[in-house]
Amino acid sequence: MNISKTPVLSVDQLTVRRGQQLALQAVSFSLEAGTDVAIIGPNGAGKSTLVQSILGIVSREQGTVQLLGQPLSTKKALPAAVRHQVAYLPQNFLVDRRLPLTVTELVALGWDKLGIQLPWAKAKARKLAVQQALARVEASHLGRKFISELSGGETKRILLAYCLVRSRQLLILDEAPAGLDVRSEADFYQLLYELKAEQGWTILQVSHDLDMVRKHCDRVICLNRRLMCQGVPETALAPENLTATYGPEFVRYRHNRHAC
Amino acid sequence: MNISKTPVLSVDQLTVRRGQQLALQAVSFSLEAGTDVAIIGPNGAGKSTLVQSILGIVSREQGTVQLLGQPLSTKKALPAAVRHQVAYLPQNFLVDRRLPLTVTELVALGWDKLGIQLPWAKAKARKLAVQQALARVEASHLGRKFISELSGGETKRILLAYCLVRSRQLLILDEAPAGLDVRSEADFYQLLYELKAEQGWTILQVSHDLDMVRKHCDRVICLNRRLMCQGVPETALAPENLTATYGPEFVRYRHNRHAC
Amino acid sequence: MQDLSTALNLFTYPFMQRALIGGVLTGLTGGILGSFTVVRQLSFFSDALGHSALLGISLGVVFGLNPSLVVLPFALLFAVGVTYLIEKTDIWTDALLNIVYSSSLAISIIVLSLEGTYQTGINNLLFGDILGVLPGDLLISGLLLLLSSLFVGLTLRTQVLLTLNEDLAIARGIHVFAHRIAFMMLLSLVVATAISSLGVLLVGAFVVIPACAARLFSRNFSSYLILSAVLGAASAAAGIFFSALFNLPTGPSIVIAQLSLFLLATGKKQWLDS
Amino acid sequence: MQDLSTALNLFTYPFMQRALIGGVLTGLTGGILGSFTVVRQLSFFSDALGHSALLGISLGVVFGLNPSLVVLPFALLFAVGVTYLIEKTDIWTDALLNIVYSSSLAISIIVLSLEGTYQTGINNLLFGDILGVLPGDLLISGLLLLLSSLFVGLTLRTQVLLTLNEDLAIARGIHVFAHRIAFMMLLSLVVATAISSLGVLLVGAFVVIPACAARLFSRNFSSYLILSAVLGAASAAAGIFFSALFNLPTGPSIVIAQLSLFLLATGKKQWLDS
Amino acid sequence: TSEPAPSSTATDTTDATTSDDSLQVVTTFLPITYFTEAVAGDRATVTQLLPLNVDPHDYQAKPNDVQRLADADVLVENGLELESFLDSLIDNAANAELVVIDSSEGIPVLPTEEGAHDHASEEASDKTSDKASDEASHDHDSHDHDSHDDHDDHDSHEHDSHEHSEASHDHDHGIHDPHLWLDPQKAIQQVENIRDGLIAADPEGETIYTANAADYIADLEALDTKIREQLAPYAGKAFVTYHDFAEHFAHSYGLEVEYLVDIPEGSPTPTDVQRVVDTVKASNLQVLLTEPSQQGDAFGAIASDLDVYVSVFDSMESTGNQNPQPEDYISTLSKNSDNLARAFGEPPE
Ligand SMILES: Nc1ncnc2c1ncn2[C@@H]1O[C@H](COP(=O)(O)OP(=O)(O)OP(=O)(O)O)[C@@H](O)[C@H]1O
Ligand SMILES: Nc1ncnc2c1ncn2[C@@H]1O[C@H](COP(=O)(O)OP(=O)(O)OP(=O)(O)O)[C@@H](O)[C@H]1O
Ligand SMILES: [Mg+2]
Ligand SMILES: [Mg+2]
Ligand SMILES: [Zn+2]
Repeated sequence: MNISKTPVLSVDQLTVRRGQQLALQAVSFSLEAGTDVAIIGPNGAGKSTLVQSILGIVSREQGTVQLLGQPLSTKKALPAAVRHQVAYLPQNFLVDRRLPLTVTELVALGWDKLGIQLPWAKAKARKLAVQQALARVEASHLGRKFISELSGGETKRILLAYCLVRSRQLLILDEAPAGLDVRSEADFYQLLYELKAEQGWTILQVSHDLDMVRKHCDRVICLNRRLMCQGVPETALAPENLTATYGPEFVRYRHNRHAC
Repeated sequence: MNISKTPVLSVDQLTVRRGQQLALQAVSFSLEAGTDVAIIGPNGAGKSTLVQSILGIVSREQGTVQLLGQPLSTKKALPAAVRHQVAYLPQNFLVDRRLPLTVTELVALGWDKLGIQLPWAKAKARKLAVQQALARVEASHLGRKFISELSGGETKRILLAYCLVRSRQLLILDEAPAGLDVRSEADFYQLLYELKAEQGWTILQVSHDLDMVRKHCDRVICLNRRLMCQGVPETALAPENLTATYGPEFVRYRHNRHAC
Repeated sequence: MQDLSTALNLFTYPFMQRALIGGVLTGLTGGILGSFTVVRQLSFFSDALGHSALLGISLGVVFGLNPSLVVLPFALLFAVGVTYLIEKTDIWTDALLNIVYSSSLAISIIVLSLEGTYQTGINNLLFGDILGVLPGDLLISGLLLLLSSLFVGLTLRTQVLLTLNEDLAIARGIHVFAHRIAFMMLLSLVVATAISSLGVLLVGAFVVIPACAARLFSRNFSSYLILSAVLGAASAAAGIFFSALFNLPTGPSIVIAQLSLFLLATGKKQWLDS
Repeated sequence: MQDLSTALNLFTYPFMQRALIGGVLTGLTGGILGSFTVVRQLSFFSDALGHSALLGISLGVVFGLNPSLVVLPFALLFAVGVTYLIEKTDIWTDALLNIVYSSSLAISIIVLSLEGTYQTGINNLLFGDILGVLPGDLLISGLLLLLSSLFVGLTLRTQVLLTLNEDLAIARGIHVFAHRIAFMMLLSLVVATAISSLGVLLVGAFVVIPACAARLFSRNFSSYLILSAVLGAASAAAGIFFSALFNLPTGPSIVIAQLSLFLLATGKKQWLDS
Repeated sequence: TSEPAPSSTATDTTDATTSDDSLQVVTTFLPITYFTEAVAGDRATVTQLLPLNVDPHDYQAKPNDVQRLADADVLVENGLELESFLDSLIDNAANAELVVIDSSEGIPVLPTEEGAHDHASEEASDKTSDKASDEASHDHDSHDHDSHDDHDDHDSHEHDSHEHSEASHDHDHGIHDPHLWLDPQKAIQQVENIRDGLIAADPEGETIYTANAADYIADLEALDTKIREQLAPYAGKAFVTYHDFAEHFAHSYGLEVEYLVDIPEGSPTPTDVQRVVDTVKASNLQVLLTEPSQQGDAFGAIASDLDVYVSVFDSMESTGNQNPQPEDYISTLSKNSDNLARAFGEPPE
């Protein structure tokens, strides 16, 4: 590991309670800048809980989180210094279907620095950035629709545009490609690659698609309430690690899938 | 085609409007009993609209639908004869997070024949069926949780249990495996196979996973607002059909994914 | 505070016994219907209906109809109208109830000012007189409890599925609009009948507060429903007893009993959560 | 109907001019805040606050405080309390408002029934008197409009994101609870101040109806917000004019104007949908 | 009881000790309590059913009220359907011995006539009321507002369930303006009714009741004379109240009363305000009158537009005073008259 660089994100001994049970127990890891890290694990493993507790959406029982060198508290909002440096794409995006918000307006919200400002501040730059972001996820034709009028995959794309409408240091994606069609999925991984390689973003993504993880990610974190293993895909996705994470019968399933 | 058997579902010249545009134009197809049919197509192609308009959730502009020999009207509710013969798993499952409904109670709703009956009618048979269904999707441990306390993948499993807690003739799944972990996904396809082969259910599923469709489904319907093609996987998933459905650059993507 | 025996002695009077029975019956009915009402965001239905009923009555007066004959048909019409508007406009349910509420008030004021008829105080319907419950009222309360229990009991699954997710309900062959209307009509019947003896305030509270308290206590839907009814009945009894013990107006005492219960549930939840 | 010149002549009286200006100012403020209020399911906030304010006043009287000094601090406290309860109990917002509403009414009746307090009418706050607007009230309305425009204008993005999805807002470093409280305090300030001259009914209608009508007309959020304010002002002006023309009470006339607008919007939507 | 019932009896000991030996009289609300106490003196224990600060329009019954009626010997009410809550209370108390004194019995009343806010229809109603009133005071043909009592209650508050079930009109409202007590002449008749009622219930006290009543009536006569003299210069003039509640008073002293709205929670139309503004200008009024419990500053805007003052006319349906005495009636009404005189421009002494 590179000791001289501060990690983009470092999580230390994170323990989170959801309802009666502990959803996460003493999870520690850190992200190096410019890497694409996948979190994998079975359903209910606490993957979403992990990213939500990093961002303060779910409160932590124990442990500390540092983002871009700033310690985060769940009591307080994200510090101003990191606020615009991180984007989050949630797994479930629940909105009131009656809210009259258009796609353009949603994406523009991603661009805004949410301080005190005039509503028409920097309208031009904003409009341009929104157009570009929509084009990038092939959703320019959706701009004037209400967000409640989108199909599942369209919603995912719009959220992606919301995340990348402004340049960030950390992109946190919770099952972003689920619901995308085959072609958009490929575009999506291509996009992540560009963001990482060309713009130096760090990416933390929750994924169930082990093939893609193996092919695209730099590091993998295997989670099942505890941290089961982490490392480069070759080692982390080795059968014994996967068996530890997903349970004993796992290898058979993998075999099944790949019998093509 | 087998002319002597009435098809489980037949859709004729279905046209559906969503907002200003036509989401579906003159779509016709029919399902033979005991087959597993996939609907594929890009995001916004109208796949969800198709299944919703079959069930009367979205109203039809033109066209007719026959389910198990009964014509369906969007003005009226499903006729009593087919009501319990069809199960539907929606792509988005929006619930009020404050509703105090447990997983067991949700799945039990799938079992009930929703007529006039005492609340404790057939409690035993019901309980047993619910337990079996939950075990079948490996969710027995979730029984007493509120449905608002589930992870994304857990919600999908519970909905699946809701669908198969009672025997049906037609199972309509809208992106059911999205969000399931690798192992559960394999279980899911195994389950569908058993339902079809051993219990004779007919399955209509919306899917983005062309590999799985190729491997598991008997027929494929390619949709992009119109019906682009239909047939057995070998022909329907041929490059020229996929290009017609997903757009010209499609083949490159497929290639990318399979470069493993 | 009066001493206990004085308070208990009050319960030897038939009017107190009737108030107690009436309160318990309405508490049960309110709890049963309330558990669905609250989830469907219809908490202000009673208030909206109460104020619209005033309009109904004034229009009735204008056309020379007997007010008490106007109320029930009006309530049923109201239920249909509101359900229809909710369905068609796709506006937030509570906002729509608010619109109906303000508009009926406004229209009744105007109608009254035009006709110069006696102003049936706007608040006439706000406070009923639970001590003035008549034996006949008890019969009606009993009937409504029976009706509500039968309706909710026999269509329980349908109601739950409908409340859970409309798409799933349609896919199961439930006629959503018909069921919505049926529920709203039942609710409006109960509210309209109870308003005359209990007042809008008390009816509204009976429908909303026990259900919310039950929500905080319960870990599944069946217990939510049952607890809601039980808490409704218990808080009515407790409120009437306090009213006798501390010599306070009865209706408001019941509301206070319900509120205490709700705050207790909130406290318990806070305590469990931490 | 009076003839037009008689009606127009009324506008030469200063009280009519003030009513017109006051109505338009409050219409604008109500529309601006209302567009968020309605989406956040706070439609009954004004009614709940109005009835609680009565409790505040009676308690103030019990402790020997000047009612008009009690109202504003009480309204702010109310905002904090309600926001806190919504946050902590996780109960439906409208149900919670209903609980607050019934309970404050019940408590005030009880407080009033205890001796030694001076009777203030429950309904005093329901109908204000837009014709009794003082020049000083206009100044206050103007200030509140300015304050609301500044607050909503300068934090518009934050408000929208917060209303859209709480998780996204937190992930963007928005202090959700603080922003909720700030909004609620502003709303309660506006409502509490306007109640004394306009009455609960009118304030509630100003907040809810124009926003709902605007929702049915608009195809994006900005137009929703602006239209809501414009419709608020326009319906106030129209209502006052009708009131002069047909010699009707002013407050209810404004509500009727708003209602007509809403029904028009509903009709237009129906017509477009088919 | 540890929660003492509101009582204005000077010698208010606990009822437990007095209940056996003295007559237990329950009154409904303030003016009735004034009159009853004046007549009963120390002979009976007079307690008021309603809290002092609650007017009859607002009342919520408590369980214990039923018991008080059950234990009472006499109940005195104003009548004219003002105390609509009484019927169910009396039924529930099931006290067969209870003597109910209706203090308005036999007193000529002003009929209420619905609608008729338009001044055109008033001649007819004036005739009716003229025939109905046989008291000393002369009537004014131009009396404008007999017809406006289409609400039977006043004062700022709540106009709660008045059930005018036996209303003879096809409309659901009281047929008579119940606010008799604001006219001292009619107050005298109420006192006489109460006196006769108490004598009937307690014949042994006849001399005491008769003497007490005579004393009080003398005071009332003096009050009437004072007011009559004070207001005589202004005969035929109109004064303005926020809402229409001073009919009996105005009628008795030959005044006209203009009002903004007919009932307290009524909303004025622009023309109503215009009418008041024009009346104030025409009568050259100096002062507008509101009720003490009127919330807020109802007349503030008009008063400041017209540059006149706002003063008070107390209708005495409730009071903030903890220990009201029968003499308060005299002083309050006298004060009302002073305020009114000032409204007409009498220079302050
Ligand atoms: N709101 C909640 N209240 C209580 N428990 C919850 C809540 N949300 C999730 N849980 C529980 O916490 C655990 C972790 O959930 P989480 O959503 O983090 O899983 P996940 O790894 O993201 O799963 P998936 O792959 O299905 O998305 C699960 O057991 C789940 O049931
Ligand atoms: N509620 C709605 N109102 C208006 N238009 C809608 C609505 N829902 C979907 N649409 C539009 O209808 C079209 C078809 O949507 P549908 O949800 O059927 O797509 P889909 O094939 O299921 O896509 P996905 O793969 O993303 O789920 C899309 O263009 C979408 O934007
Ligand atoms: Mg997850
Ligand atoms: Mg879809
Ligand atoms: Zn009165």
